[in-house]
Amino acid sequence: MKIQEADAKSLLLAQGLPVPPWAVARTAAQARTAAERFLAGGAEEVVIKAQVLVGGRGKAGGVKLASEPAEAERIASSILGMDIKGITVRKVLVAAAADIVREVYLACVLDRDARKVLFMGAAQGGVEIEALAAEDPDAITYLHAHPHLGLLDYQARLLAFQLGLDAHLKDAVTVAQGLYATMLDNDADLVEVNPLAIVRERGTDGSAVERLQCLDAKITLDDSALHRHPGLEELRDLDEEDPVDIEARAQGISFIRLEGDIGCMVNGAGLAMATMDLVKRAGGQPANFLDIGGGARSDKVAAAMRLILADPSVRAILVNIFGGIARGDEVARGLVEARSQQARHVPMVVRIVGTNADLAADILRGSEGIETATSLDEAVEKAVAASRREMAPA
Amino acid sequence: MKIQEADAKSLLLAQGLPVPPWAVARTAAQARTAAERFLAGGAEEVVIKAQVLVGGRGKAGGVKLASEPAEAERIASSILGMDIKGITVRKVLVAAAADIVREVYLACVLDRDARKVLFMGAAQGGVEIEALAAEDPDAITYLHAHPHLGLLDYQARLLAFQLGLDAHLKDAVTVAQGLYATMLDNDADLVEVNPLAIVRERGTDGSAVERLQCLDAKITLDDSALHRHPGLEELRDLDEEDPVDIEARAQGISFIRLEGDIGCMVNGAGLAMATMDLVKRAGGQPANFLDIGGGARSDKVAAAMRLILADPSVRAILVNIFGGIARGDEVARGLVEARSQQARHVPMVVRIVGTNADLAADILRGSEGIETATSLDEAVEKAVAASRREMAPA
Amino acid sequence: MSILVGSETRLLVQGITGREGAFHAGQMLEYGTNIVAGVTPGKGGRTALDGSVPVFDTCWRAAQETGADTSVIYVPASGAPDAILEAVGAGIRTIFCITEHIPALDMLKVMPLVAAAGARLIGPNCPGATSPGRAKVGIIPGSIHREGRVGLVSRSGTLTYEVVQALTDAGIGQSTCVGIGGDPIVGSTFIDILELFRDDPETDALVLMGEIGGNAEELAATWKAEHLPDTPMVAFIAGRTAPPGRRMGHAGAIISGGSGSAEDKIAALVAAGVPVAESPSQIPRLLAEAGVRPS
Amino acid sequence: MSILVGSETRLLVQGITGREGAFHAGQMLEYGTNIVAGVTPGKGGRTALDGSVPVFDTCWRAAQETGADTSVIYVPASGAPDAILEAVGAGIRTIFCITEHIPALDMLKVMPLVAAAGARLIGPNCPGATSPGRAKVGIIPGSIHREGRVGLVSRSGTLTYEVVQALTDAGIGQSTCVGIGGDPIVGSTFIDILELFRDDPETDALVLMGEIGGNAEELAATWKAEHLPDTPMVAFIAGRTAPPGRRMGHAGAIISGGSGSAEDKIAALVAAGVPVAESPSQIPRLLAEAGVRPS
Repeated sequence: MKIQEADAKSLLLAQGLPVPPWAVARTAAQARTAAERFLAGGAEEVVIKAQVLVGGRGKAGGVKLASEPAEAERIASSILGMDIKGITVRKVLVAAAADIVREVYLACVLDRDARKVLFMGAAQGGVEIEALAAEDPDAITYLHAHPHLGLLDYQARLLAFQLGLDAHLKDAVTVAQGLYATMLDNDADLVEVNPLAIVRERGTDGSAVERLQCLDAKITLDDSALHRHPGLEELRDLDEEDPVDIEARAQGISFIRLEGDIGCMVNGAGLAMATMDLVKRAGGQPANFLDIGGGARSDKVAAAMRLILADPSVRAILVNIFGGIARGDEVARGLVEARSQQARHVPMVVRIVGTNADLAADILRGSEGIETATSLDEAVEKAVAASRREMAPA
Repeated sequence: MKIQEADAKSLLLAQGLPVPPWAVARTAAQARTAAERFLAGGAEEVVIKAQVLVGGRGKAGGVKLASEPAEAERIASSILGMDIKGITVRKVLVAAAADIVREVYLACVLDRDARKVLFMGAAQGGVEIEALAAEDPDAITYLHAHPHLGLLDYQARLLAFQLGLDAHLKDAVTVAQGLYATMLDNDADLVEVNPLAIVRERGTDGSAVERLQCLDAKITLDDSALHRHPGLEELRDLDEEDPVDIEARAQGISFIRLEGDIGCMVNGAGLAMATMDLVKRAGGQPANFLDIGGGARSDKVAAAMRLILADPSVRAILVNIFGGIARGDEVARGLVEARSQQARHVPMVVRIVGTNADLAADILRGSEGIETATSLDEAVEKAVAASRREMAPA
Repeated sequence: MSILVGSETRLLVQGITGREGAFHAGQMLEYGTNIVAGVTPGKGGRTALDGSVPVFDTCWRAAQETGADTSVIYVPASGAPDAILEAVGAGIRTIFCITEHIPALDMLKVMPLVAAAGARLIGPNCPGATSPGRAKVGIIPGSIHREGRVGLVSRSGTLTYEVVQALTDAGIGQSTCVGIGGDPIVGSTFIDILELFRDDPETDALVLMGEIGGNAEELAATWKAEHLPDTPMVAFIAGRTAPPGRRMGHAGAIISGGSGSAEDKIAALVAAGVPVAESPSQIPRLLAEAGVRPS
Repeated sequence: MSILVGSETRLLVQGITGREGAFHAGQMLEYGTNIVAGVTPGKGGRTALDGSVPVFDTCWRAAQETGADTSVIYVPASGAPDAILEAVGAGIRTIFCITEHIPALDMLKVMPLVAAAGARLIGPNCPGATSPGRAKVGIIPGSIHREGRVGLVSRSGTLTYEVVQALTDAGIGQSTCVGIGGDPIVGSTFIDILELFRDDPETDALVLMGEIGGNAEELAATWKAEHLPDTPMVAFIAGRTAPPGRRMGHAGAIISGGSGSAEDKIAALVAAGVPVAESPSQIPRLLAEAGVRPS
């Protein structure tokens, strides 16, 4: 699960990391108020940043500076409601614009191959790390945390020196170890600060001091561990989500809505992806990815059907169940029942194999609007054909 | 550092372990008040236990039961002031006598050879574990905690089943992991609960319930880590300690008072022990073990001299310094200065070799009452002779 | 012979008295798997599966008394990492963890202990392994198999069944079918399993079932070209149509940047001389083209 | 040849700009030890010892740029465990930790990482090692040595010096003198060092200096009887007169019950054919009786 910048910053702050103050605004007026406060507090400019869970918001015009409250309001108003890669901006973050001396990159991420947490640091910050890795691989320092002891003190110092943060050694060590602590305490699989910046601030006596600050933060959480962080589950940005996503999660169903017209209901993520691949290969367009999970009880089948039919562009449904833990007869019963309750009658192609497939066939036989198939290829072909039939003028 | 039972129990309690309530009394009247409270609370008897840092207090008559407040007062009065292995009892612990169903043994200890924390458990409790280990080695379950992850859940369960605590599985797991947490949080090198007992208690509805309770506890702490546990340093039982021990600790000097008459001042624990062995072999009796530590500055030398002379039975002093980090001239200067300030003039034999030994010899030469020696054997011989001279009637 | 599980397997079932554990233990027993013990803390001394399997409180006692050498875990995610360590501590050499939804950081802590003990972990979140006609460990339906000489390794669950069924329908039997699990952190990789197949005299050809996300397929392709250049192998990659950056079901399936995509994986496999099927149903034909005959 | 340190040693001094580190680095340099680098975080780019030794911020950079293969640590106890791990992480193979008063539980955490890297740790709380005429690493005074063929290993500090001086005075030179440290948790045991001496063609006889507490001397005695039955060896055990249960200076010296006492250790050594001296000054004579000639 991805979380928004403001939430990520809260998690860093909770570990005692240096993050400059910010405010979240849902309206242009709120953004103006926040801007007024930062400008009155001594900031020469404020930055207004779209809060969306996709990258590239800067290039999309979702990050702008303002030096007056009225300007801040105007900018916030233009960003709020903006569409960035298909997602509508509903919140902006407002903060004092930092006087940046130097930017570096620091992140920790789950390394699957090494089965360890990997730290990545670069003395050049504010850039896309993937691009930097491709252009100049030696510019990035890679370092594995110990699986039990975490980022050791000397490793944190090594990172600090590699990033050229010699003058901020102690703070840099705190930040590096804080990233690891953030990962551990929240079961994150990525914690990224980009840029981590040396910024010029005014000291208590008015003179300029240089400090290390986390200016942006990106965190993704391990879905398998969310249940032990009830506070984090609440961070899901409901504004940005389809209501069907919420229902899917409640039912333990993996569901992703796509652009096509053939609704898919499959058990198992791999088989679900393979089924979609075959739909596409047969000339159809899958309307969704849906993994109903292990042991598909009839109420879960009914919920899956609701999720699929909530999409008005669905013109045919393809059900592909390979019974192992899931018993075919139970799925079939769920399908017949769901079918009887649904308002919109969409043609349905059902293929059930494995455990109790015979019983499933008996149940489905003669059920109106349900076509059956034996092989996966056949089921896909029939579903694509059905979606075309429906598309023909009635 | 050893700590007393009541303090050990406090540390277990701080980890959430089940320890029945107790009171510490310094007077018989306080013991009576505590006994009254426990008896009024439903206890049929109270136990009164001498608080001393040596074993075998039970056999010495330092643990007794009482069923009336007056009896408790009488017993406390007999235990307070009692001498157990040379130590005067100044405090007693008073607690409700437990109705014991079964006793087991559980401890964790630093295992030097394996370089791990070793858990030891025996289904027979309340016995001396060394005796049990000698008699019936198979009666003890040994199990190493992981050096980073500690006592794993399954290991705690394994211990519980081996100790026959099946009916108290969850509590036994809590206790075992609590012992490890106690070790870790306090830098202990031994945490022992003996007995860990299943006791019969009265439930809220008056019916009998069986619970797991830590009835006695022994903890020793790692002296090298005490500085990071300031709260624990205060636990030192000042009542029981010689004031010279306190001064020694303040100066960073290792000092143990013994029965003999030849005071020893040596740098290095191994050399100090070897020096004492040679004194004994030459027919003398060392009055103390004293390791002045590395880099013996003159104020430390003066403090060591005060510690030695605080013992009125000292009749000769043997100084053996092998200069490495310690510079011989500095030690010599310290000795001459200390000598000039001391009230009691005890003959002193000084042997300084190694770094700046020549300068040391120059400084000591002609200093009244200071004999010098080149070899260790010669120094020991002279010191033993000096202690005998002094013992002859004046 | 076969790899990982066979007629010589002495299986311990952790969580045998739970709903999942009891059901699948029954299925495994029915298939002919030699289940020697079950473990459920606090239920030691009882029996499971109608009296045929003794239940112990701890893996240690189970292993001591029954000589169990292989374990399969049906313990909920909160207790599964400890269950793995318990098996390791009891000297079990081959451990299948069926449990899904184990947090990745929990697995990071477990892995060094598995490695230090020299044990082999398959999974978590895996369907297990079946050596047809000999033993089935895990949750793969027994009925879909046929005895033969093709080794199969897969990151998926039901997709594995799909392919096994296709092979069986085409008369192509299997030596062993292994699901390694689709989680980000798994105990055994494609290469670990391919190494076992390489050393198995009864495996003549291979099927590899991959998915988008990570780079396990690319690594496997390179390894195969170097170490098994002459062994016929066919692959399938699920997720060709997955939009970049969208999460597909389990955590293994994220495309990040250019790496981890189906295109990259397919290219790597083809470069290694491994034909990649466009549909699971094509796999038997591709094997036949590579010289594999029905068994 | 010699063991642990020699003319080929490329030494890194951790904590070279501290009071202790600077003093002993000077002594080592004066003895002729090849000090190639120093490390003090935040002082990288400077030099130490009158410009003769470059100082680095990290062991990693020091090792990269100077090829250091051995390290000696003079870092305070709070930072010493991390300093050990830093040396290990930089690929240093032999690490001497002079620092005393490191909490035992800190060392427990460090040890598995040292072992996993295949590095060798001597200490903590040890005086180091000297191979007379070649290199001295640690704090043993250089002046007390004489070149020769007797290997010495000891748990003590100044007691070691005492014996080395006695050997030198008797004309018996040393191949290498090693202090392993007296803490409860040390990186190398007597046996670890005896194994090195066994494989050193320039060591003909051995001296072992033990103390009360633990059972390292007993284990060493058994090992010697089995693996070095024909090599002359003489021992000394400090603490014959220590009262049971009283702590003597450092944590290593506790007698617990029957085990760890001087009597038990002496009995074990004598049973292994190792004469035990009653005074350090007897050691040269016992060596001579065992056939060792002045060098």
